[in-house]
Amino acid sequence: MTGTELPLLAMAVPAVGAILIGVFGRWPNIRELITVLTSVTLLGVVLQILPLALADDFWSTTWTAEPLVLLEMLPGIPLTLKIEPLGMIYALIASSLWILNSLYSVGYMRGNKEKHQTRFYMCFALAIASVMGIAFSGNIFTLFVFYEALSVSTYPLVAHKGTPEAVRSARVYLGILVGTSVGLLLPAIIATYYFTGNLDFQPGGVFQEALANERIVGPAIGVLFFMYMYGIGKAALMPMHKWLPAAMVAPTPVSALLHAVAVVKAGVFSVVKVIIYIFGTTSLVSTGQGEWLIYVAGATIVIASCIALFQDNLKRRLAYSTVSQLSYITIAASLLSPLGYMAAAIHIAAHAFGKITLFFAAGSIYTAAHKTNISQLDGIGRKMPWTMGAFAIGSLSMIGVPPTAGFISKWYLLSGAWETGYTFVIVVVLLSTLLNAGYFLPIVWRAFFRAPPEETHHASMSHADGNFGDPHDHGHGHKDHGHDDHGDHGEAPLPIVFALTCTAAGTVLLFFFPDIALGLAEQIYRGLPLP
Amino acid sequence: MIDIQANLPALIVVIPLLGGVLATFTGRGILPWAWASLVTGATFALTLRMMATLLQSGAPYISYELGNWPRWWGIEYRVDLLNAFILLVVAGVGFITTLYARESVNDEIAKDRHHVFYAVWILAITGLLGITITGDAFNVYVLLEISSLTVYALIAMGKDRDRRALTASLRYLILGSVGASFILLGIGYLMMVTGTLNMEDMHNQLMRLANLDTNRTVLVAFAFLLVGLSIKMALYPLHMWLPKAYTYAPSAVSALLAATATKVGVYMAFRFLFGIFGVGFSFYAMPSHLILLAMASLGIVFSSLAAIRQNNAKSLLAYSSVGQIGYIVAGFSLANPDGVAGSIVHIFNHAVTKGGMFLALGAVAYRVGGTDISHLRGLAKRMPLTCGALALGGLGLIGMPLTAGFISKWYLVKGAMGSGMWGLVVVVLFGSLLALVYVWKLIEAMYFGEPTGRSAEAKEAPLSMLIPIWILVALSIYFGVDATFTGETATRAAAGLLGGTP
Amino acid sequence: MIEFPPGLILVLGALLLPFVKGPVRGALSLLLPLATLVAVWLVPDDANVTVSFLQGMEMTLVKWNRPTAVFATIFSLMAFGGALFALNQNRKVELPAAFVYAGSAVCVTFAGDILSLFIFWELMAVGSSIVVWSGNTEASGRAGLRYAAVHFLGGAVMMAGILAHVFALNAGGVENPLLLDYFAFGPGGFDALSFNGPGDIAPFLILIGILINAATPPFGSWLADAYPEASESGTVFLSAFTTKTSVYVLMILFAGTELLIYAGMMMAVYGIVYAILENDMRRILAYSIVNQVGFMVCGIGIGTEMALNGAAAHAFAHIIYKALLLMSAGSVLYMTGKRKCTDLGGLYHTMPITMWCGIIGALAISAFPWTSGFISKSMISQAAADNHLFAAWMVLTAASAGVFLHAGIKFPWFVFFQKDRGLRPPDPPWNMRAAMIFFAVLCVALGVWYEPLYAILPFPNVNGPLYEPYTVSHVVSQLQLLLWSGLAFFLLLPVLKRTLTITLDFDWFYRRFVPVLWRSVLKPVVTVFGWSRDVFFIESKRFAGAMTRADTEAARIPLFREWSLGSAMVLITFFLFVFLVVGYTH
Amino acid sequence: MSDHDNDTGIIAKLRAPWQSMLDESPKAVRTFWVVSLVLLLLIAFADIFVHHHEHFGIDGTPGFYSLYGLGACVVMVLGSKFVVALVLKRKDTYYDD
Repeated sequence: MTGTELPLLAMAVPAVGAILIGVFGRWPNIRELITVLTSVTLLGVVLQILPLALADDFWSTTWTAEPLVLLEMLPGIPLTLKIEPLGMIYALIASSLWILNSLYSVGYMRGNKEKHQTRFYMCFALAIASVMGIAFSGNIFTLFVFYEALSVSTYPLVAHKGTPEAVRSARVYLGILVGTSVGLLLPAIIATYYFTGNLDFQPGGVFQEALANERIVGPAIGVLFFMYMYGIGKAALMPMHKWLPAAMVAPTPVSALLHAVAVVKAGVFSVVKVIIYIFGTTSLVSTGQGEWLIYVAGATIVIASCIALFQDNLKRRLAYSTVSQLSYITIAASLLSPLGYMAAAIHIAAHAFGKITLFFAAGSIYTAAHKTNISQLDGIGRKMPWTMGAFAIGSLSMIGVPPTAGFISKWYLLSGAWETGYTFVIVVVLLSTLLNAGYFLPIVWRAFFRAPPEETHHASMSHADGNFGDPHDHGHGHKDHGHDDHGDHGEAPLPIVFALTCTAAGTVLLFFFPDIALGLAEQIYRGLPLP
Repeated sequence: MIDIQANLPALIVVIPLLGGVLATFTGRGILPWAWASLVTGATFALTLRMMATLLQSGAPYISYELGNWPRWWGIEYRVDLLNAFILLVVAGVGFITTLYARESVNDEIAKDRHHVFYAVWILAITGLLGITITGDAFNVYVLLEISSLTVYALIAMGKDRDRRALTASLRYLILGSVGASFILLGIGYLMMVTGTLNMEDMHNQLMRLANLDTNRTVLVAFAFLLVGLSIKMALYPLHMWLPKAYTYAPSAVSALLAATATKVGVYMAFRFLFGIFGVGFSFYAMPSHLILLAMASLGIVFSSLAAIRQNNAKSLLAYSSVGQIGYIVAGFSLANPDGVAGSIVHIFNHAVTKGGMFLALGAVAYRVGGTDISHLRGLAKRMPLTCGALALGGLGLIGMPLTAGFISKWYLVKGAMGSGMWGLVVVVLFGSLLALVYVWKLIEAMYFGEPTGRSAEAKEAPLSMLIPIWILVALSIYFGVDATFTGETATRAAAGLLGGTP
Repeated sequence: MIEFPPGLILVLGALLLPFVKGPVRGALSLLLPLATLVAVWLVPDDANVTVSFLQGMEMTLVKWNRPTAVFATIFSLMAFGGALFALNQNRKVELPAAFVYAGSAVCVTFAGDILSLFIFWELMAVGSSIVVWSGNTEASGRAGLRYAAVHFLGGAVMMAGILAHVFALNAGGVENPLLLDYFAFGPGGFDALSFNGPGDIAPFLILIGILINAATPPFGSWLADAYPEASESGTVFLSAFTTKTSVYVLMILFAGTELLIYAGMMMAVYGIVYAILENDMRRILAYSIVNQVGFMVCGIGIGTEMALNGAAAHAFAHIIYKALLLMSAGSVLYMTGKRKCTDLGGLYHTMPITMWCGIIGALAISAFPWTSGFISKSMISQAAADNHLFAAWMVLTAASAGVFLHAGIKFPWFVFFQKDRGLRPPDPPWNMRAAMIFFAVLCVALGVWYEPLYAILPFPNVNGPLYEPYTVSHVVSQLQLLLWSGLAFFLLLPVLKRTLTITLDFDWFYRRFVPVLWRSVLKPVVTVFGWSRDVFFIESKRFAGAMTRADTEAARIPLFREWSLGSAMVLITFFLFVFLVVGYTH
Repeated sequence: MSDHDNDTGIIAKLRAPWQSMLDESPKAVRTFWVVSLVLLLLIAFADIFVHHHEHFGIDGTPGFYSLYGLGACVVMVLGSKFVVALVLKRKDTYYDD
């Protein structure tokens, strides 16, 4: 067994899961059990693939083996699946976090009595199947196909509530994502095929030959690069970021896994993949057409952070933070240096763990306290210490403080910046550190150190730290809506607290044990053609 | 017993012709439908066999002389890869829509006219098949009239549901007749110059003309034909007959028309522009491709916009069809292999996609009593399979990957790039985005709206409707996933057209 | 044998604290620092505990550097004193945070490589920010946010510098570029730099990162901003670690860097000037931290063995007496709830223990003979004199006098004597008194029995004592200096009249200038931009509506109207005409 | 906050900060001053007997430390109060607005 067929299995597991969920939709317990089982199975499959991607002789064996052809869509344009280290990181993150997210979803969807839960779980599984397709795609065309599948399968999740606002936001979501991908990415792919006759991902890119025999010239590379970068709207490079805040109307598990991990990571993953495996370092460096991306991504980091500073809605603030953090990955990749690529790969993992924790916390607050705005969060950490503790850890990871995963990616990003000599990137990272601290820490402070509204009358300075609430003490949040504003609540349901505790722990563990992520990142590094 | 294999081309026309005539004697009840199904089914089988024969023989074309008259005197039926493919589409869609028609026709047309309906129905299909198979220019006109007149009648039969079908039919009749007479005039002028009605002969004679490019008769013929064909294939802005006709026709008729009628118009354009006038004249000597491209581009943009404005799902799809014709015309106007192949493949892809969608709307009308957007609201809960088909078909219209529509777009964009027509690339992709908008109007209504009135109690469509709907939708997905057959056939057919063989 | 960083006892132990209550918690909070202290001394001399990190990099978690012993010991001791002082306060978050903070500081002193040093350095910032927040007031919240932002920014600057240097070392083919030895810039490595590559800017970035933590102006305004806002016990913790860890790191990396002499001189004078103008008693003490750290920084800049010993010893002594002073101030605050000198006075009536401990601390900070300050501070002046650094010596000497003025007399005078405000609070609870007495005893004990401290200094000499503080000349000259500056204080008392004012510092830039800049320049620009964007979107929406919706008034565009048959015929004719014309004219 | 000093004479100004303690025990204050001044003179004249090791010349001068301590403090206080404060002093509610 060479393992090349495993990616197909990785795609099939959630797809089959989706069907089963649909079949057993009437029985919530079975349906949700299937979701969880599917996610566990998927992780099992992905873990089977991992050793192949980490193997020392990966580039000479697994990579050179014939790719798994799903089908030949058009003559000469097959849909292929292939194992690749960067995709491995992405698949691993998505599949492992899906387990926690499934648990979380159960708590959240039941806790908030959401409708259409079968559709929700089905689309979720389909989205994960698409994610696996993206992660293991063997050529840019396959990636595009699953990229679109992901857009479509997540649309019902964004529009889930069916309110006019949800539908409108979902329109923006789909409009921008499909608009950019059809309007820019697709023609870019077709043009790539037109110029090179080759759409396969390969280290060093596909353009070298065309450049050498002058079938394509530098400026054309530049135009194509632009089309790719903005065509991948999921990377939320400004000004194509509007869909991300719009998508926040979705139920929180969706925001958490999809809009912190799966969908946005599909975007930046594609960006990195295109840079490394379609354009290749040499083509971009020799033509000098990729440099603008550094400045655009840098501007995105800073501007999105500035916008985040002024958001009072928690999920919106997180969304703008995501916009900013995604551009960390983009800027790292656009440095076009091996260390930059490593930084990009690692930040995909690091940001995933941190941001999903933050979103889980936001959803936990919503479930337990029905609060969505930061200004309502005074003193909430005393009632929900686990939630807000996790939130604090996630925040530190965003700022890049040890011992959290964010530190490691910042480490590599700065290394890459020095390697290439872009002082601009250094300045951006410093500024962004400041801004991240500026918009995350006030939330943590409010939650833990500000007296909750009803306690202001008899706040005592020295006993204001509150008790560590019992995570089991919940379940009354819905019966007495009249008291919600008075904070008569404890922690969120157990599955939620469990999930967010796990991701927060993951954020810290990734700092101490980054070996897998680093190993895969180094594998990318090893595959690059020697200069 | 006649030799089926030897007389295949003739049988493809003769069987439905006779079948159509005989249908008037089938009386009431289920019989007319059963007969029609039998006839169209047999015809479809014949076209399949035709295709198989052609592919097996490896010959560029199969020629059949009716009554064994030499072709320059008599009528020649000629089947090459292109029209075998179109025949397959017409007969296939004809058969499937016939299967579908039973419940829908029961519902929409008075019981005492069913035998008439099916007779006209079969004859319409016959006309379309005939246009496609014949190699004789005048025969084209004759069959065109047959198909046109029958279609007028079919549309008018929508009056039982909505009186406006009559005016729509009249409108089509007037404009269609103008188009047909323009075509007749064009053919006439051509005969004056060449002295023949056989297409291949005509081409050869024209090529022999020393002053072809400046010959005024040829030019006038060209102009008349182009305008006439544009009307027939509903190229923007000469599409004025189409939206109302599609909207008010009986459900099955809308599907049949959308899938086949305009496509046969396009096929005629292929034959005349590529086959008779030749690529050199049509696209290099005359700058007609620029005009066609302009019309197509405007059509893509404006009829898509118009589609977005519609509040009736059927007129929405009708306007969308005008836009899709724009893609097809734009493709062959490029006159390069990818473009023409895109055009041909889109004839097929659009036929199955749009056919499926119209059928699904028919099912909606059958259960809910109308096809307004308000009827569709929240319907996905009540009629999940129908709505699912509509949604999948919609994705095909947008050109989402893994649907047939994407394949067409791939070829078209590649063709446009090959000709350096970057503007067309933009238009095609912009059209996709507009398609996204109007398709999403349907999807939002179906999946995220709250049902009212009859929609709230609607049941899933009957199986006899669902199966045909899903056959077409499944085809549109299958040929999006594995487009090797359609893609290669289209590419080869395109090579044939560009090579100049009629 | 200890095979892990002793500081981890505190860091990890801190995580247990939230889960225990009552006496167990109290016992744990006192035992953890003591265990750390013991562990520090159990680390074998040749310890070299390494772990691999980040694929192929090696972190040295435990290693004795020259100043490790002094700093690790005092940090552990300080954690104990602070915990004792905080024992009755029962703050759920503050103590664990303070322990993480203290423990990380201990870990920094044992770090043998730059990465682990930096990691604990950042962890300190986390812990200390929480300690500031534990003041639980609006002001402490805001100050804590500013504090955290400055420190995380400083950390990032330092990290950028570290990576620049690592990059340069990697390019030079160095085996393990994280080792602290490669980062010892010192006089040779730092002063002779050119700006050619990233490696050259590295020391500057690292230095800025450290100086931010050392509260060197203009980077240092966070200190006086945040420390006085923390809780009574919080300030005590805060006073000890951040700046002194910076001193430690400066000593390791930048010993002998001339720039630091001037930085130190500036800090010494700055601290005095601002303290003189200050009204808040804890802020007076906060400024005096800057002043005292200035002595240490200056010593590090001088860089001789004597100077470094002096800096280390002074850090040791300083932590004790500064904590003592802040405990005293904290006790006053705890019992009266007042922190401004204008509200205080006359407390000697009822708070004798607090008063006497405060006075002992004040004498120690002023380096009176037989107090801990005397045996440490003078080493630095001595080093300056030995190296003929006239300006440095003059400034340090003047600053010594100034310290007595602003911290040695001003603080006790205005708080405990001066005008009686009628406040009659008793001495604070037993644990606070115990903590104060413990540190007061230490202050005096060190002043008298200084040999054990001298023995653990970075350069404990081999041939007899390195420095002899108690010469007649030294005692006399010090007494002259201090007593006459005391005279100056009492003569100038009318001028020193306390006012309800604050003094602007560099934090003005981010507390005032940036907000004003935002309000008056950037926000209008953003508003106009947003406004034009809104107009654009509204107009495009209207346009899109007109194009896509049939039911709006604006939507009745002729383009979409249903054509009449007549116009259709005209159109057909038109196209026929077009084709004909094209045909004829091509 | 004023210390209710209505008198403007120099003696009155010097007395003002002590007023509260003078009210309580004037004797203690007087003793404090007398002892302090004696001590100051004694320690200043100790230079006659003690030789300071000089590094820069000036530090060996008798009375140097006394005068330097006094002078440096006067300069620093006056400099702070009349130069620095002029530019940087603000009401203590400055940042709260």
